[in-house]
Amino acid sequence: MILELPILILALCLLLALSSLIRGPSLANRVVSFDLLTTIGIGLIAVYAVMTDQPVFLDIAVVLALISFLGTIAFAFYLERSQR
Amino acid sequence: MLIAVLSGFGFSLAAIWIARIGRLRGWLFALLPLILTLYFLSFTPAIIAGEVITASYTWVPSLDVQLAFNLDGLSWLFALLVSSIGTFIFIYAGAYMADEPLVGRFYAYILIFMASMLGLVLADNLITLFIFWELTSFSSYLLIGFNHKDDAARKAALQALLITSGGGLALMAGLILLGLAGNSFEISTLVAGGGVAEHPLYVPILLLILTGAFTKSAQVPFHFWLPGAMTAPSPVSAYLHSATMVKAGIYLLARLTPVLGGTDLWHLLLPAVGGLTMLVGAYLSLRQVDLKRILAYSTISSLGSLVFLLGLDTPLAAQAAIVYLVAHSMYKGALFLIAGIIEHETGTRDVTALGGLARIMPAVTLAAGFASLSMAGIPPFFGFVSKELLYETTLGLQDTAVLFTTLAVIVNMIMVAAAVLVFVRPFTGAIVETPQTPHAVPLGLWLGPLALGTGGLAAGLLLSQVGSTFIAPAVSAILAEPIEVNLALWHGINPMLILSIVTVLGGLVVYRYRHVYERISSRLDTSERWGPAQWYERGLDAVLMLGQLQTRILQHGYLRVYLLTINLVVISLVGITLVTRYDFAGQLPSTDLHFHEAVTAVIIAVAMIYVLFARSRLAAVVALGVVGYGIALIFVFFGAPDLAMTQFAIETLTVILMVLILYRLPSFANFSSRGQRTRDAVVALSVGALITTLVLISTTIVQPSLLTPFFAENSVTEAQGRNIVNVIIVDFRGLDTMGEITVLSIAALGVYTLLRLRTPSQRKVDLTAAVETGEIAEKGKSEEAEGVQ
Amino acid sequence: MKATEKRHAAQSLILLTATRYLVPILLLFSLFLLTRGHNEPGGGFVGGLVAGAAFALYALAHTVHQARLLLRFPPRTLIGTGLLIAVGSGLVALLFQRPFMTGIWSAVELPIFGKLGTPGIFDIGVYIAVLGVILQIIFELMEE
Amino acid sequence: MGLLVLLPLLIPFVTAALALLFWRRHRVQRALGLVGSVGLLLSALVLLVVVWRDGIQVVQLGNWPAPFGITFVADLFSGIMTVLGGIIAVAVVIYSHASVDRLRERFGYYPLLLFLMMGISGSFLTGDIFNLYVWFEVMLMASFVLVAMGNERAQLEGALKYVTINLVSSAIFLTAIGILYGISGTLNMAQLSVQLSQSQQPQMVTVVAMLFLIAFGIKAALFPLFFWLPASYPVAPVAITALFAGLLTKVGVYALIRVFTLLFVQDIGYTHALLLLLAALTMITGVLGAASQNEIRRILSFHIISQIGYMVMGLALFTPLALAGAIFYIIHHIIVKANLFLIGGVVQRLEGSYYLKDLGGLYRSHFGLAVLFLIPAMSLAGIPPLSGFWAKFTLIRASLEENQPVIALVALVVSLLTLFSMTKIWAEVFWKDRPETTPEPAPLSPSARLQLLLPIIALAAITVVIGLMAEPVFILASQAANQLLSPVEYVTAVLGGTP
Amino acid sequence: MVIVLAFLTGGLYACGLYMMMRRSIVKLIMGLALLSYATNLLIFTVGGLTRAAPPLVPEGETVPPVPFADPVPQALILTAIVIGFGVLAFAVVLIEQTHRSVGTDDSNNLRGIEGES
Amino acid sequence: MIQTAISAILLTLGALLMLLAGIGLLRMPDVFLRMSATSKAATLGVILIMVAAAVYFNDLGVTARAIGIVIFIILTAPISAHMIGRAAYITGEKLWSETKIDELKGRYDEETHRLEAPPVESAEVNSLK
Amino acid sequence: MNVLFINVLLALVWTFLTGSFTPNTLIEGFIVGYLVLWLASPLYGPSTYFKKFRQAISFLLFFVWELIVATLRVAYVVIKPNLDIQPGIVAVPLDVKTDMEIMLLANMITITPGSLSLDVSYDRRVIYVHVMHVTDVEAYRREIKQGFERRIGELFR
Ligand code: NA
Ligand code: NA
Repeated sequence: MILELPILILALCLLLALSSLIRGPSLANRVVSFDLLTTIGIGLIAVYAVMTDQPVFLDIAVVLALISFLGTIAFAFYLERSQR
Repeated sequence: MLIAVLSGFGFSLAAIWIARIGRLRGWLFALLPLILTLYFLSFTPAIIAGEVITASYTWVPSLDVQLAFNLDGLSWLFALLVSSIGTFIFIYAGAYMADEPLVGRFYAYILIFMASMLGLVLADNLITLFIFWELTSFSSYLLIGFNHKDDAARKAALQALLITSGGGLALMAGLILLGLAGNSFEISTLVAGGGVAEHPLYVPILLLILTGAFTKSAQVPFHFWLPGAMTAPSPVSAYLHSATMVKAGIYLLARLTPVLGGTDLWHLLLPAVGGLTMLVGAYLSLRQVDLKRILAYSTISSLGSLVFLLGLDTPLAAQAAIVYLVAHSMYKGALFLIAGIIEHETGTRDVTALGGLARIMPAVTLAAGFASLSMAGIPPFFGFVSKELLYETTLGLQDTAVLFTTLAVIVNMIMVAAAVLVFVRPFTGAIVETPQTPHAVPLGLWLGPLALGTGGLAAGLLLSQVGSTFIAPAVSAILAEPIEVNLALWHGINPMLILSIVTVLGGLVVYRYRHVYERISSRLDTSERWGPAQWYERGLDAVLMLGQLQTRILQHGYLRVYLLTINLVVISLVGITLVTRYDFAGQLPSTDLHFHEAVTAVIIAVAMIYVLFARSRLAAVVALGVVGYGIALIFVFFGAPDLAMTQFAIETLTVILMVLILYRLPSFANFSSRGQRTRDAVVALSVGALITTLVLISTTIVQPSLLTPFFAENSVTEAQGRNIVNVIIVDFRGLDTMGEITVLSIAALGVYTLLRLRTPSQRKVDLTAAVETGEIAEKGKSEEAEGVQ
Repeated sequence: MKATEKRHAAQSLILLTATRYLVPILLLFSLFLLTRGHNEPGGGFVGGLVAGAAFALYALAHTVHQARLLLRFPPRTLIGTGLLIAVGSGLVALLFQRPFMTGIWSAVELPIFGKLGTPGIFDIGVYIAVLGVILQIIFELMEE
Repeated sequence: MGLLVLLPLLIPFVTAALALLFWRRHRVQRALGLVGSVGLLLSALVLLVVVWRDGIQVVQLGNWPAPFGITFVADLFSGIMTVLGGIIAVAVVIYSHASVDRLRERFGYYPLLLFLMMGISGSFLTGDIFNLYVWFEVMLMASFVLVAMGNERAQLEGALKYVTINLVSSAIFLTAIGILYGISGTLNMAQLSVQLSQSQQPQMVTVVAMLFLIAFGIKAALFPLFFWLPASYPVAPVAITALFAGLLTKVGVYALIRVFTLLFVQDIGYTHALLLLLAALTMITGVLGAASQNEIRRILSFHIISQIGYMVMGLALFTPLALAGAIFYIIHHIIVKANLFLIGGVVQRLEGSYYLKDLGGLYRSHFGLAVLFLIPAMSLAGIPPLSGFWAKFTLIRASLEENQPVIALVALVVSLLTLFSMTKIWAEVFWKDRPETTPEPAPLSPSARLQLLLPIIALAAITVVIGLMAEPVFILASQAANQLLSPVEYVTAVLGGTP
Repeated sequence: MVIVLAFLTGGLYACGLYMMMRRSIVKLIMGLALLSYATNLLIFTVGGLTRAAPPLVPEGETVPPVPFADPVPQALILTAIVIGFGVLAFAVVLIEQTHRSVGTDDSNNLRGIEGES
Repeated sequence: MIQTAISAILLTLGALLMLLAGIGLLRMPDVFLRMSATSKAATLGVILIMVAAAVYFNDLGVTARAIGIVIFIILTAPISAHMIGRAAYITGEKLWSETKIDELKGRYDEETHRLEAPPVESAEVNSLK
Repeated sequence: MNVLFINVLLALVWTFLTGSFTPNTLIEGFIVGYLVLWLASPLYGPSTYFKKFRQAISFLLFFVWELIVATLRVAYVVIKPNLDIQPGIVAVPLDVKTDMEIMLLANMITITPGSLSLDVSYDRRVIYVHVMHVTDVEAYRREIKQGFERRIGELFR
């Protein structure tokens, strides 16, 4: 099915983001990668919802979008505090 | 009869208050044993007539434990000894401990002891007997340690307790086996039933019971606790450690003779151990200079004689044993009390430092004379009769007559010497300067010894009555058949008489040349280093060392090694069970796999491995977050939206939590060596492999859920919800959720407590740190916020 | 909206401003998750977590002190209340002679919530307790 | 309605939740602690009586039929355990009034205690294996906090080990539950009993049994998984240690007994032989460890381990008498062990130390306390006719009946070494003179005296009563054992139908 | 996927346990977290996998369309996740406080009362 | 059918944008440039995917959710970038060596992290006021 | 803004009238409602609604356009084999004053590929922007001020 293609690409993206996450080198870089990873995750879940014709999965995407932001902020918070 | 036994326990509870009445307390306490003596005496006609008075009360019938009592000749004789000697001891103690502030406790303990001893000798139930047996050990512990500030007293008390309780535990096993083998825990039934000797368990039963009896009655090699026990106050030594408690083992052997006796093993073990104990006790007694230790070792020797006699298992031997036992209880009890008086008055027990006391304490001297004469076996004292009977018995032996007669003569010579030593040195000759100056001895002190000493004389004089009244019923009970006893002082000139004369003369020679004896024996002696007392010490040390060693090995404090241990246990228990018990069928679960699933799996795998090698803790936290998100994605792919949502949310919170905490912690450090890492990796991988195997096996076992169909059908119709997972967690299995939020709540309280609760000392530390870093202002603010609530 | 709100030197103006819009969105969504949890993915637990996230965000952007003021109740009280509501919803069944935690449903049907019943109340208890727990932990940690 | 079965759970829960609302009200907290624990005890007593009279009590939560919802089951064994929990809870709460400092009381001491009791009661009464996990966690979480409460360095170090190792245990437990559900399709213990007995893969069941053995073995402090116990128990406030010493490990033992009588009886020759081996090793290592210690709480802590060995020995022998012995042992041990720790606390309060070398002289100054110590101490050592004697006697008799002389020998030797330890404490703390460096005992205020001694006296009295009136207690234990050995009764009560 | 998840589960256990056996107490926490993932994934896998079919009943119907994923393991994991979080939160703080009080990250220095001679 | 086709195209486009972000992440030399590459491409990608979902399901609830996600992402993604960027700068994250100009240099207070505007006399800034 | 409210109300009424509750009908309803309101605008007296609405639409279109252009630009940079950019951090003085406006501006800058707002000075006078490719700093400042800032200012005043 044609909807396999986007999910394939997104899976690939996940791998790219992961490799960047591991490469680092600084924490800020990792957080950026992590942030991208979650964004891709949101997309992936939405694509999966379309692919499987299950709109309920979109709810998960909403939760992820709402809450993953907090994680990023916490990292930034930490980064700054660790400097003081 | 129950009341008779239990009255002592009851009184002991009140002893502390009764003791407050002052000087007359000894006489008052003595009323109880006196009444008991009279009570038991009241059974005299019945006992002579061969009656057995029984009384039984249910206690723990489910475990075959009854408060069953049985008053026959043997137990009656023992009960009389316990209560009558007790009477004198109690009076004596009143005077002896006149200034002792803890005398109430003393009476409490000794009352417990007396009651236990009565229970022991009267009990018909094996377990009840054992219970009282243990109580005598326990009360003995408290009494030996009565001078509790003294290191030696505490050590001796412990030694006595461990030895007798150790034996007691063997006894317990033996008694249980006996009860199982004989199908009854009632001694009377066992005696009537018989057949235990042929039981396959006979040998262990006998060995276990003998261990118990031998430890209690201070047989070699368990004898060494008894001299140590002399740290107890003299009334205790007299009562427990010569007259009654140490005889409990003898009593038990006598009691069980009809059940266990008569076998080759019995005939081998008892005489051998008893004979050895006779010799060792006698040998050691003469090496002492401490009055009480002389008496203690001679007591050991006498106890050996009793075991020896019981082991012979003949009517004559039994008769000899009972006579010996009664005679010994009287003279040895008296001598211990006298030793107490001497110590009390002079402040020393060293016989070489004493002399001329006869002039100061005539009544005591008389008592000591009587008791020593009885001990030395001089007619017409009762001791003479016992010695005659002993010789008669050994001479009647078939193969070993010469050996055992020689042994008996040698031992008795030493006993004569000891008796002379005990009397002559302290009482005769010139008055010697002692730590304290002796005064006239009050009635309370000398009454007991004199009565007991005179008792030895009276028994000798009233021999036939004593024989038929006291000795015959006991002997009958031992042999489980009626026996005639005819005692007489004069049998004409016979081998026994000759031996007696030889013994006395030999004893005097030994006394005269005891320096030579001492010199030789001290050169030969290795018991200082190799004796059983040293085994005990080494055993104790070994236990402590083993304990320390084991604690070092198992309880080392290294958390990671604890975890390693758990892993090893998992590997061994689960792994071995799996390998040995499970039959691998080789079937594998389905292998279909989608690309995005595979990618997710790869991501999780890479991230988790990254966690292991991450150099920075925050990088590890990020990777951990990736693992969590990855798992959430798997939940998405396999139809678990609620799970995925929760996992995402929780994961994010976890990341926040870690971030908030971790920046206060040091960065990762690699402490472990390469070897440790390899070892841990191998172990962890093994557990992982095990888990993988378990998962693979479990997924091939096709067992459809028994719960799911019900939930699917009832979720909407009965529980009014279309999200089955949610319906499960709030309704079908709502209690899980209740527990779960409770856990969370407690965790939140815990975090609060950990972060806020500061003991005053810690607060000081924190305060200085806060002042240094200038955090103090913020601290105040947060406490303000707390105050708002 | 005040143009010059007093703020800490290290606080980000952008974040501060954004939270004014984000916090209500998060809270709204958390209630949404709570109310429809019985029928669609969601429920008191996730709802409570999201609500907790809202206050946590507020605390990160502003200060814990302000977040506490915003919350009005101490988290501990929320925990206790949540637990009591949860157990209370279970006890309702006893009035109807049913075992503990038996669902009791009223005939009333609410728009999003669906039918009103004790399992729903139980879920509310969970929501409140979880909110309390999350905030108790996060606030304490941030205040340290 | 079956509310009765739930009351031991709900009463502490509601009182704890209320205590959270009255956080700053010190007196209310204390009162709630007392109300919760006394309520727990009373409800447990009534429950036990009802179970004794009417048989196994069952409540299906949410009115869902048995294997589907969560079932709470009170049989005699769980009834007994709940009552014991109640007794200890009341004793500890009263004792805490005088022994726990204000600071800890202000930080949720009583609600935590009540939550702990809730978890313990839930563990005893639940009939669902996953629900058991949940109550275990409630109990553990509360115990984690109580161990660490106070933040003393030793506490934190001990708590770290306690927490970590127990979490590993929980993970193993959860793993085992997951696999069990996978291979049986159910979580209800009664139905599991049925399913596992008909399992097509009995070997796999045995493998899972090993996981449960390890998980519960850690909680019960079985050899060689006991290390967390001596590391952590001695560092908590003594009232808490008393509670833990009495109850917590026994929850592990309870779970072991429950699953190895109800669920895992397919391969007794293997599993229970293994249990017997572990029991012996546990007894020996525990008592040897105690011998090497010189601090009251540590000595007592190691003894917990060795006594766990006795209980598991009863399970391993797997006869009615042995199991009755195990249950009797549990009853005796919980009362006695908790009491010894409470007494240790009083000693510390008087002389300021738990170290034997710093102590002494109490025989003269506090004879009453000496007697109060002697009762549980001698009971622990198995001196007749105190409770410990009957427990030991029953187990040894059972092992001899089963022709297992080795375990009997071990049990006897260990009992002698226990006596050694108890007399060591006695001689050092009571008989020995007070060292010159140790200050005079600090006098107790009358109210503290009452609150500290009342629980001790009560527990000592129970010990004596159990000893003197062993018959009814033994019959109770014996009936409980019979119930355990015939799971049909349990299964029928839960799932319905005729036996 | 079952096989993949089986290996993933095993791997998570291995990594978690390995991390816990490190001397650094910070790693201990990471190990605990990994272990908690591992158990959750195990329950999920052993409970049986069904793709893209959440156990939801469509509006207006009374039973979910078959096949649907088993809701029971999901409910169990939900509880386990939450409990795991609570426990982890406490453990993290405990470790931080331990570090603060003792001043070391090395568990070898945290031998506690066992370390006393 | 046409809805499916449209959504498929949108989904693919969205996915490609994400891919772009991924590649950007790997290729860009410093953290600020990486954020430049990712925050927008990914945001745009998510927006496209959400539109696709809304089109595909054509359901009010789904559309509402899609819109919600879009709004939220538009609101939060830049804030994330700002927060990380700021933190990265404060923690001394190195700018790419080819970076032409850095007007932020020295403006953060080392202690309080208070950010100052360029000095008033800075001509180029004032010239625009 | 109460006109917006009426417009939304009309959209809802429209969906009820058509009886299908899909996004399409809602959008239809909104457009129809807007037309109706525009026709009936004298009824409500002077209102900035229609102007603001137009401004908002044009702002949105501008933003989308910028987004697409910038995305393509970045895509080109990313895909191109050699990295040929001149990044820099530029201080852009601010005219917009309220928090909301500043935040919106900052977000717009960030969303637009190639630029990233790093922070706003404490006194709100300057926003610091990281730019991927800045050949002329002054030109960039002007570009921002003329583009996003002006439009935001118009929309909110
Ligand atoms: Na987690
Ligand atoms: Na972004």
